[in-house]
Amino acid sequence: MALLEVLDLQVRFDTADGLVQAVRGVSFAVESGHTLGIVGESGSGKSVSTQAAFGFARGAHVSGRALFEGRDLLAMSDRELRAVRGARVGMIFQDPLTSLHPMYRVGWQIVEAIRAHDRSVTKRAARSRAIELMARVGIPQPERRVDDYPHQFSGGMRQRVMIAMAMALTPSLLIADEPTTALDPTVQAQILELLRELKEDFGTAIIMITHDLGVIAEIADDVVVLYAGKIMEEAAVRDLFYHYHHPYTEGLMASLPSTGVRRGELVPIDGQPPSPIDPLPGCPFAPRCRYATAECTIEAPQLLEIPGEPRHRSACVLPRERAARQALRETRFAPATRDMVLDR
Amino acid sequence: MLTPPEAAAPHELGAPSDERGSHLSVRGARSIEGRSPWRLAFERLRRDRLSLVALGVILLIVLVAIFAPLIAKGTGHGVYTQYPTTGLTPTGLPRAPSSAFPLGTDDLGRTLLVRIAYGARVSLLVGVLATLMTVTIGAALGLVAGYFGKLVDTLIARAVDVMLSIPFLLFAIALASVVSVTPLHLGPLTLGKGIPIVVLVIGIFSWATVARIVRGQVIAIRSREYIEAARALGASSWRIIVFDVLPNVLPTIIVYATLLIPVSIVAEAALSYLGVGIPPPTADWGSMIADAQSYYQQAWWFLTFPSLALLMTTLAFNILGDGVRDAIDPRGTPFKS
Amino acid sequence: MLTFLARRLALGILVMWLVTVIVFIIFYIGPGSADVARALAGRDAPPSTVALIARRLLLDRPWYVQYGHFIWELLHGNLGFDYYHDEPVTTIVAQGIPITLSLIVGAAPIWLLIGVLTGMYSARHPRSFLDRSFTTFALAFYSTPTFVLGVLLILLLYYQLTIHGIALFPGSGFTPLTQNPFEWFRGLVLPWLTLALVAAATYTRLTRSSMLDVLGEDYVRTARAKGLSERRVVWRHALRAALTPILTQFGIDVGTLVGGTVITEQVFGLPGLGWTAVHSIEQQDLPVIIGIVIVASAAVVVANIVVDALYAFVDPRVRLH
Amino acid sequence: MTEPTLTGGPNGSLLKLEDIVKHFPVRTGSGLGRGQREVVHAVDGVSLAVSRGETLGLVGETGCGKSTLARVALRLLEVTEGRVVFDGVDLTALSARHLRAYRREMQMIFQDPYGSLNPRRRVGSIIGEPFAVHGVVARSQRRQAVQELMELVGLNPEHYNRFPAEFSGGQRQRIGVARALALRPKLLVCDEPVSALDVSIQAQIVNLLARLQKELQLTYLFIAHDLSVVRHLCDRIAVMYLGQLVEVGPVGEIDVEPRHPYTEALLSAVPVPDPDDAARRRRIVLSGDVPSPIDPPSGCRFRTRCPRARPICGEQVPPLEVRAGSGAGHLTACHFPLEPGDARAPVEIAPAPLLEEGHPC
Repeated sequence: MALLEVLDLQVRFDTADGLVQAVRGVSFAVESGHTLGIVGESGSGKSVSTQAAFGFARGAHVSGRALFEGRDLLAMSDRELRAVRGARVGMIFQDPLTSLHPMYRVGWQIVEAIRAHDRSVTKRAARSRAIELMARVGIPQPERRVDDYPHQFSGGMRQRVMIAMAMALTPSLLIADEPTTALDPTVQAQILELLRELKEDFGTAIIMITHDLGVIAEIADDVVVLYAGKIMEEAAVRDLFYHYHHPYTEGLMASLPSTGVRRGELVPIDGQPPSPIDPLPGCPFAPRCRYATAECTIEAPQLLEIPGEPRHRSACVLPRERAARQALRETRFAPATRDMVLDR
Repeated sequence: MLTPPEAAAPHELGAPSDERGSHLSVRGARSIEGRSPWRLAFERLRRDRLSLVALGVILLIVLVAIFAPLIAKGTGHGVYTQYPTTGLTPTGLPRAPSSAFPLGTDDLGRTLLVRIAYGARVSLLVGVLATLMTVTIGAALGLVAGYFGKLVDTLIARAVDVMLSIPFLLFAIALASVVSVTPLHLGPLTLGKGIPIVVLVIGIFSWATVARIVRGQVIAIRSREYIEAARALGASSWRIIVFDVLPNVLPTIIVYATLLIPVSIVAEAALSYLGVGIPPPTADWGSMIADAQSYYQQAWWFLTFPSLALLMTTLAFNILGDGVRDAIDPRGTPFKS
Repeated sequence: MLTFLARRLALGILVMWLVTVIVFIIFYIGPGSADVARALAGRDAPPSTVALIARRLLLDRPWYVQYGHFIWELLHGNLGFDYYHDEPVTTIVAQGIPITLSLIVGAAPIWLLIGVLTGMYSARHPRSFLDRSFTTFALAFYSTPTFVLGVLLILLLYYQLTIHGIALFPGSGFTPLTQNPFEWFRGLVLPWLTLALVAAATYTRLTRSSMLDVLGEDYVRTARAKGLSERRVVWRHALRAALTPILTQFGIDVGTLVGGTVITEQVFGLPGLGWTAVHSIEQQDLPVIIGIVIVASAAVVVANIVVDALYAFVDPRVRLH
Repeated sequence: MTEPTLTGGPNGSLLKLEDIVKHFPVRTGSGLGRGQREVVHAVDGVSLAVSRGETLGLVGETGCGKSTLARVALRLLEVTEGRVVFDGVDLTALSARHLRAYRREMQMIFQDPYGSLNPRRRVGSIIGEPFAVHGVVARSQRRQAVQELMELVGLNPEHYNRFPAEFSGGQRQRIGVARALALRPKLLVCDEPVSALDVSIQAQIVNLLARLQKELQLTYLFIAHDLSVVRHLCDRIAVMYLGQLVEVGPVGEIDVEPRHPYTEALLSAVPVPDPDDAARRRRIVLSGDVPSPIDPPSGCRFRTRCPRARPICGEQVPPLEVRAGSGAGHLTACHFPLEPGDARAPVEIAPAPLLEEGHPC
């Protein structure tokens, strides 16, 4: 049984401009000890979906099911949900500066996380555990730094504090929401390395939410690609990078400067993502898709298995056989002949 | 590194609605003309029913102020005229509302309705003039201090500190008392008691807050990249202030001005209540309430109607001010005044 | 931390000095040299008094000598002499201070409590019925001029109750605390309410917005992610951060009130500083007004320094820089 | 500084930065005369030349001084020391009035597509602002000129009257490009123009910049914090660390055979979107953080995090020069540069020795 299984999750917000459909029927599963990468651009619903599952999307209409260790999170009372958060699930976020309370010492904040779920732990024991954790996540001189305030740490060190806090009670799942986006490349490498180590040591499953396919390639076992609140494709990481099916995934790959031809033209996806208010019927990617046909704008394709590739599913009507797909690709995908399209 | 935050907060998801239209072929003439932030704010305000009611009340008060002489003519009672026989009881007390005196009379047997109508003139005039003065001085100093920084900023910031340390009412009282002994001569202008000095006093004491708010905003705006872009283009400081900084502080200034009008009206009424504002016999709500205080046991109307007029006016302006603020910055925080 | 306070103190002294300059300009230069003595002497003062003032304040000397004299006396705690009452101004000010302080001491906790509690509730349950009620009341009280509210309270809670035989509160007057604590309290309830209800409105609005901002902060999300109870999230994490602007405002308000209870004192006939100032005008008794203005300004300056010290105490980012 | 950094390509250099120093005074502690006035060494002795028609990538992490250097180059900030020579003219010596004329020759594109456009002006007015400031296009022809620019950068000219809020991030960035191009500048400084954009949009803007360079013979100074976009667009790369250049050279050499350990670390730090490659790749994880620019380390500034550091690194500042084994235009500031071939060879990942106790905050 999967550690976390999200089924047909829908998240909607009421705004002044209308009903925002942030997540539209998303299902995915995380196995124990595995890393699931959720990748998508801004507004794709990648953060909202996990936050909603754990009761963070305040004021949102959430429906669907989110089975964590066999129990539905969305059906839990506040008290039950709190017992899960922090203890069974740890979370780290994009901006480690604003994610730590500026007015409390970091040690105090870690101690609070420990004692929130087990009052029997003495403050002294919790404190030495906090120091241990800080040492574990690579903070030098933890005995001294435990009494410092967040603003006295660098960005990378703050993220380490966040990780120490999230891992305090050795949760079975760590949700990392763009944990390296605000960090410099060399610090990002440190944090990714640390997450890999912790996963090995504690057997913690990780959900890595990111917009960076490089991070996904480095750390994920399985990947879910979100676009406009829907899953476009999901696969094991190698399948996704080497045998992607969905044109959106293809577009993302082609846009990347590091995989594209050096000094050549990158191949961007033309146009802009759709508005989340009153989404059009059909495949949300159809307006930007070079393979789109009239049928794509009428009905959204189902998320279906690719034959011969376990766990690989794609929501696109393109041929399921690789050869047929490749043939089509060659006829439609000729970047050199494409002129720049006005960005309307 | 700066990546747009994942749209967790619903308002961020609210993309302009015609972006969606751009994927369809229905791109009408409507999408070509941009929707200015001002027009969007105006449209939001138009949907805010409470604000519209407040606006209606304000318009009514303005009309009453403008047509006060007509009201006087209609009732047949002058604003200063005392009616010792019809307007006072045999024991010399004010008369209760009646067909002759719709809102009753005051302690001198004058008709309250007409005096309240005339009082609106003073309140609105002082409220608007004092606000204009405050906002002009405050915004100008705030802009200059915030944009140029350094010595100018230090000087203005200290001046603001001083002005905020001086208790307004006390100082207003002090100033009024000096003026009442020896009128102030400002060039051709002689300021004795009355509207000009009240406006001046309120203006002098309120600009500091405006300056401080504007300065804070300008400092925030100054660090925006569009200001740097303008500098990179070679635009002069004044051009940048007028075209890039001012339009972006203007919403704050407008919201603050709307909220400052009732504050000024109350300040004027308070000064008059204390006897250092508009001198009698000019009809003024503040001094009417002061006079009525001695008669609250015998003549409730004398106290009630001027109080209601004042309360309605300030309430209407405050509601409108809140509405304007919400319209200009839909997720803005309530204004601190 | 110490240098920070020293700098604030220096700034406070600078501000105080500028206040004296302004006072000097208004009272000693504004009226024109010929009229200063007459203005300070009070209404119907005999020419001998006017001459005495001119001599005492060195009015025949250049302005900077006069100013030096003025400052010199201030530094010695001498606020001047009240020729109308024939008493030092300090004596008169000293009589008013306990009354004004009594007003502040009672009103401040009331408005802080009402404002913060309603504001917090509103922020936690935005758009709920109670939130709407609180914000409506806040707007109403915020729009009510102090003297209108005071007079209304007298009318309802004093007059209406009294004529119906329930004499809960007196309509006016002040009993010193040392003389009779109960009477002191009874006499001040209505003035306290007057001051507090108007001020509380500001605090409801301020707390609500400040709290709403903080509840949207990332560290509040972190606190929830730790599995903390909502009560702990709100009281330990959110309120701690939301309190800073509230405390700032509170310090400033309390400081300003030393010279800002004028109207309440006037409405309820409490002879505090403000009342004294207003009545000094009727007698054109300027020295008293000068004295009160300086004392009240000093109170604001001191309150500002206290607020900044408190700020540094509450927020480690200020303290450690 | 040595001559090679200052020489441009065959067309000569358009922009020369000579020994640029930029210090920002900061007040710490502060107080009545007792506060120490400290100095942030944002840029400390950088010499660099940008040739006509080339794209020079300036790479480094937060706080390395790359943005400061760019702003000094445009004289949006005044230098503390050094000279900025543009097209043979010493900009640092020009009066504000004379400088205005040169503003037409060099423009900037900004990072934040939301902050770089005034939200209360219409797009037409934003793009037309350069014309208004310099009075170069008559008012009556401005609209047409602006619409031509919009067409050039791939915007719908009919959107002339719209406001920035009605555009998405990528479209806003195009507006910023159009504004920068209005005066037909020779030099365009791009300050992380794509790092705030989503990948698919990022590629649109990168392609746009590449196309415009070809069509308008532009020279780019392209600033970025990682190498992935830069190596795509640039001819040469300059790597900065803590206010100084550590390595400069042609993109092919820097990318393939970095000689400076920091460059190598930076290259290896950027995650590769290729799972097999990622698994195979030797990754250098630097320990610790960048030291404070208020009190930079003595000698080589990278030594506190450098796996190759030796005592001499703390004593002598390594000069930026051509090292044995590098091509003529490839300069490295390191006492113990990597040997060609080192970078690709798998080496054990050893935690870097901390040379100094304590930990930078």
